[in-house]
Amino acid sequence: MVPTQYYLVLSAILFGLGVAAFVFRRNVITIFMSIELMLNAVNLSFVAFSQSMPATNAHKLDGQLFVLFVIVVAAAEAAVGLGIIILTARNRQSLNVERVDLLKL
Amino acid sequence: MNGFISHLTSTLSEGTGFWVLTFIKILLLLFIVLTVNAYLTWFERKVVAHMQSRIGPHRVGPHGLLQPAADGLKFLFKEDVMPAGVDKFVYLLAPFLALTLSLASLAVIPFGPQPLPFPFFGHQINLWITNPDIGLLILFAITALGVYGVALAGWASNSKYPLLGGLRSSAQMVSYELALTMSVVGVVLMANSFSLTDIINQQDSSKYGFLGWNIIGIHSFTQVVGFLCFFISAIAETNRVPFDLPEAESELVAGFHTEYSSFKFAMFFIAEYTSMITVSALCTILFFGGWHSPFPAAPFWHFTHYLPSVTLLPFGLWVIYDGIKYETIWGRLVLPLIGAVITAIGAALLIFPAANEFIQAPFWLLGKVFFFLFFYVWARGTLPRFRYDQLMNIGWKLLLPVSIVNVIITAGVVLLRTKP
Amino acid sequence: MPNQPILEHLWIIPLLPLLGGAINGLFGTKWPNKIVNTVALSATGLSFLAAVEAVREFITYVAPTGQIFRKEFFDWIFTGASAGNFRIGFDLQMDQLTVVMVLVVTGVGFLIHIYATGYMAHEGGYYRFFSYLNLFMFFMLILVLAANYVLLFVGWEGVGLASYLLIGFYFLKKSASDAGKKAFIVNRIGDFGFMLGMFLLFRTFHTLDFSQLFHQVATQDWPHEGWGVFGTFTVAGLLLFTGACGKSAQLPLYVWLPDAMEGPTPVSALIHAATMVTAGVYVVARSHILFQHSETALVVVAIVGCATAFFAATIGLVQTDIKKVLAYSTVSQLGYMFLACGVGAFSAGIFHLMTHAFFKALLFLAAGSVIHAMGGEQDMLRMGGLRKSIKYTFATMFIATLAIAGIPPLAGFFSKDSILLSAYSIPGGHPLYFVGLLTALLTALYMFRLVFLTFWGKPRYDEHHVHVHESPWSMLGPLVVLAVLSVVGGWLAAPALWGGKDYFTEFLAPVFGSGEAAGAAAAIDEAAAHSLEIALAIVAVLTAALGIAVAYWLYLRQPKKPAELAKSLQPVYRTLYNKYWVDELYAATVVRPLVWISDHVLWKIVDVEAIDGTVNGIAHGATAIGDRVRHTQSGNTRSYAAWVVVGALVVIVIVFWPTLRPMIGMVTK
Amino acid sequence: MSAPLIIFFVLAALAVIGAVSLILQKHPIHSALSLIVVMVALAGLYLLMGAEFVAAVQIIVYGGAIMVLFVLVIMLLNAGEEERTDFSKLAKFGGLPLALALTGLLAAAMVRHGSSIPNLETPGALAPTGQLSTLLFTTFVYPFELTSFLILVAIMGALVLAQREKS
Repeated sequence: MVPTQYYLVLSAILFGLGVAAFVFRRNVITIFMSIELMLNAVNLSFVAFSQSMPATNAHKLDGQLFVLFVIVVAAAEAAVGLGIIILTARNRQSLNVERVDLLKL
Repeated sequence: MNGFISHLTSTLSEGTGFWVLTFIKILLLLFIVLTVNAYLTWFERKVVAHMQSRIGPHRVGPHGLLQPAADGLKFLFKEDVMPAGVDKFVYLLAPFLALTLSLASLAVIPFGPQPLPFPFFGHQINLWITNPDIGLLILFAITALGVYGVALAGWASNSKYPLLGGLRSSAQMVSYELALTMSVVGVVLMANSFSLTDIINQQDSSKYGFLGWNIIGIHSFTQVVGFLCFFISAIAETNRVPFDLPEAESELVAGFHTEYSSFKFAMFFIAEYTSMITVSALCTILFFGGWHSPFPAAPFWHFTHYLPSVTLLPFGLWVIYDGIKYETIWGRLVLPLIGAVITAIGAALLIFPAANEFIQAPFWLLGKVFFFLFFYVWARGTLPRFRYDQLMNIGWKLLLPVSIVNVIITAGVVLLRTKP
Repeated sequence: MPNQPILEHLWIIPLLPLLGGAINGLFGTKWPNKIVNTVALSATGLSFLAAVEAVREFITYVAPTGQIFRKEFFDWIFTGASAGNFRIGFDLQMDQLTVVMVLVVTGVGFLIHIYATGYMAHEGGYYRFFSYLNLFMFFMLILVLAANYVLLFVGWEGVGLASYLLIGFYFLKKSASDAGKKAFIVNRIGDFGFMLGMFLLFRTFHTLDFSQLFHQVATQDWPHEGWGVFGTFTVAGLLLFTGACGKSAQLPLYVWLPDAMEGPTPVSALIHAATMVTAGVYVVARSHILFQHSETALVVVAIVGCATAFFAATIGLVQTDIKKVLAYSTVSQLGYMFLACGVGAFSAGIFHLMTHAFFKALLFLAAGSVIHAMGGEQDMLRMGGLRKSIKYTFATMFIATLAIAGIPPLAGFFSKDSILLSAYSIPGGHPLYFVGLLTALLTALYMFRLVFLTFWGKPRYDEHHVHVHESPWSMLGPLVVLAVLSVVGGWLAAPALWGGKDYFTEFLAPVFGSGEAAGAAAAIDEAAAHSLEIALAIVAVLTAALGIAVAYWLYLRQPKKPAELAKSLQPVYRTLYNKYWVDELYAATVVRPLVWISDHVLWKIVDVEAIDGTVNGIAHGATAIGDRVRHTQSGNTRSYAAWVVVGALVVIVIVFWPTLRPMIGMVTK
Repeated sequence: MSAPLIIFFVLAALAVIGAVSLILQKHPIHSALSLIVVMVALAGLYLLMGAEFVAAVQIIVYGGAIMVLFVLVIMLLNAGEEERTDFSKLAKFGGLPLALALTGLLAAAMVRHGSSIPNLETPGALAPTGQLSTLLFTTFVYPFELTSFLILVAIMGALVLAQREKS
């Protein structure tokens, strides 16, 4: 059986990579994706914790439920966020976040 | 219920024999499916032709039976053009993705309840590659990923028509996936499981015959609405007529695979037909009792067990007869041969009852699948294509709400039934 | 109890004026005077009727039981058990003392309201005036009905506020607004003492509720604090008395009252003669038990009262402003009341309070009527001979003058007489008695001086410009009523003279029972006491007569004389005329240093340097920091992201520190 | 080395590679594809942990819906390779060390702490979808309703954003 620890370390690494992507990439869509990556990393640790609990524990499944909620929220976020991105791209003719640094045009 | 993980570990802990067996199974299935695909095209062309009072392919081989082979060769030997300025990786990835996923979905479909009577190095040979508890979920997961093949293909080939086709089709698939999933929930509720075998067993027909199937649902509740939703959205999901907008020849030349030539094009082609088969199988399993025969298991109905041979024998004889008076010498040689084989099989089933009993389940399953395939072709032959807005309206405003309502009602009924 | 509808809802009595005041204050701006005074009068009138009914119920149902009526309406301050269940409730009580006060306040107040409708008819801010006046009524009633010191203090401060507002009613007039401030500030000094007193009491008895507190004092035997012993009671008493001095304008805090005459005359009548200024007396009487426990306190009260009485009377002699004279006479009469309290004759004090309320209110109103007739003229030297032109005013005012001068059988005679008697009859009270007597003489003198100057002699005003006219009945009515009261007001105590018993004292006995005992303890046996009483009465009357005679001689016979006297006794006259330079003294000793400190220290250093410096410094600091930090807000998402990462790092380090420290150790090794 | 461990390492490697390539790819589409790889790998890990339903949802929703949205948007905006601007000094010079430090710290903390977390030796006791749904509709019904409402709001928001302002 795989030790829970491994999953946690993996999720830590993935999260860090997500952060790195957030910092390094300039394309707003990619940045958005890196956010999703971080969410996924967190989900992983959620599930890892949940499965590390004994079956007798009443809260065993909570972790997985949280994951479901996270996914749902991520979906909503993607819908709205991408809408915003489309709008911004339309107005500023650029997807580079470094070029979009003014509150108004 | 011992879940996927234990399933997995157990399978992994199996010896090499198991691996070999599975490998062979996979190869076999691939071979069969690809052949069926090939002849499905032939079948389609024939049927459509006859619907339009044409003859259809009849040059290559008797009744054009070698047409598929000819097409295959053509695909293989044609020059493989890669348009300028395409994103190579994605351009190559797309067809692979499409084909792989559609083939992979076959892995979880069971073709019969009991294993072959003879073991293979001590491993019993089930009529499925794998049968996880969440077969249905896996199927949907794979279908969900199926979008990418089309979308990426459209985008990668760096051209207008494909892009539009890709956008269209991905939008269409995403939209209809919801309806597809929702319409199945009713069945899942009644079976109380995601396992395909469970679902089939739940619609047991031994007592009431086909009344036990979910489509009639005498055991719990009729899923006819669910079936309609499912089948329509399945057609849309597979980009077939009347929902074949991604490859609307008249508008987009050939849609997302305009820029694809030779074998890559063939991959898309195969993927499409394979998914047709998968969907038909799914329809059968979910709503039409899978491998259950439409007749009760009462002794009175035992004669129905001879239906396979009863269908095979006359067909074989007819093929022989037809072959004898075929115009080309080649045909006069080949066709009777095939007829003889078919007749032989039919006879063999009569002679060996065990084999006959064993063949029942696959027979019914494949029979139903064949019917649905025929339905596909039929639809293609008759229905015109929808307009894009109509398509979206049907998906979002008709199918989705209806299937949701169906879910609610079914849930209510199931609740009432389960209440002591 | 169904048969005590009002008593059960005692809060109605104060609430009505409050409502009136609120309504007028909030909506009165646009209303015509009719509506305004309808509201105000109905409020006070109803409150008066309610008071009467309440008193009836009290006397019929409660008084016979020897109890006092007390009801807790709601918790105002209640700290749970955690803070020792300290409770200050909105509790009202009614006992004999309250009865007197409530009747005086509502009754006189109502009359004065009526009067004011006439007097203020042509003034601006009509609605404002009545709203203030009703507000005053509310607070005054709270003051007299309160069942604990804190609630009493609420009323106490409230009437202070109302008086401030009303003194400064003509706020455009600088003198008026100054007078208002002066009154307020001087009162603060007294109130400070009052608060300290309350704190001391609470510290000692852990309650400020009258019944509980006095019950403790009465039941547990506290050491009786003799002369010069400064125990709890002495200190507390003296502190409370300080407050009383402030409110009731006793030495040395009387200075605000004369200036308070800047307010409209009804105000002077109601607040600065009849009711508010007597609050101090009320408080002393209310807490008489405390005072009885301390000789020192009593003596101080008596001496201060006595001194004030004489002092103010002397000043009153030479004032020419009619209202100023009355003001000083008020001060001196209040002195009388305190004298009474000081000698332990609380009921006599309260008695004088009541009668004084009648005739002094009358005097003021009449004076107001005179001023009204003279078209705003207040200087007596510019009046004279008004006797014929304004008969009613003259008649009523004359009655009041007789009353205050102490001519039998008018109210003032009895009250003053009983005071002097009790002053005489306590051991070592003779000096007090004689001073009091002298004061009585002076009182008669200056009051008749006032009357003679105003109503007799030739008119000293320009008849062509000033059209003397009698006031409307809305003003005369109250005068008449009050005149009647000032005549009969004292008869309750009359029988005492011919051996009967003093009904008023008897009525108040449940409250002051023990107090009177102290007073009467000194008295010799009945017969001697009675003869003494007669003798003293005669003396008093004679003194008054003497005073009148002197006034007659000086101001009617030889009108030149006063001027000559003034010239011959120049220093004395100037001293008196300038009120002993007390104001100047205060200005020099208190006001100017205070102003200097506020100006040079508090303003120039503390405020400008310290406070403004701090505030501006903070502002500048913020701007400076902002200038630096602003550059991080580049709008560049990536740098934001980087910053977020920095923050996350910090958080992680903090959270996982215990785990990470050993690793860091490993790394460094 | 037991079978699950092998699978774990394979999938973990897949995920990490995907994540890394998400960073390194020039073109958003490639990043998206790498992200999809990560998600599929994670789904596999969920299966490994016995969270079947979560795995399925992961692929269906994340892979099949969300990432499709991303791909669609990328196509729609015809996003090319990103230009290499470096306006943020901090991000340019501090980015790498910061990210490394974060990853390192987190990983280190996990390594230290993780050992204290119990490991279930028995592969059983995985999450029956039935239990999950029961929990979802009983204990977590309010959050559930809330999320549904959130989705509604999100849909409306997306609509408002997406429609071109009419002139």
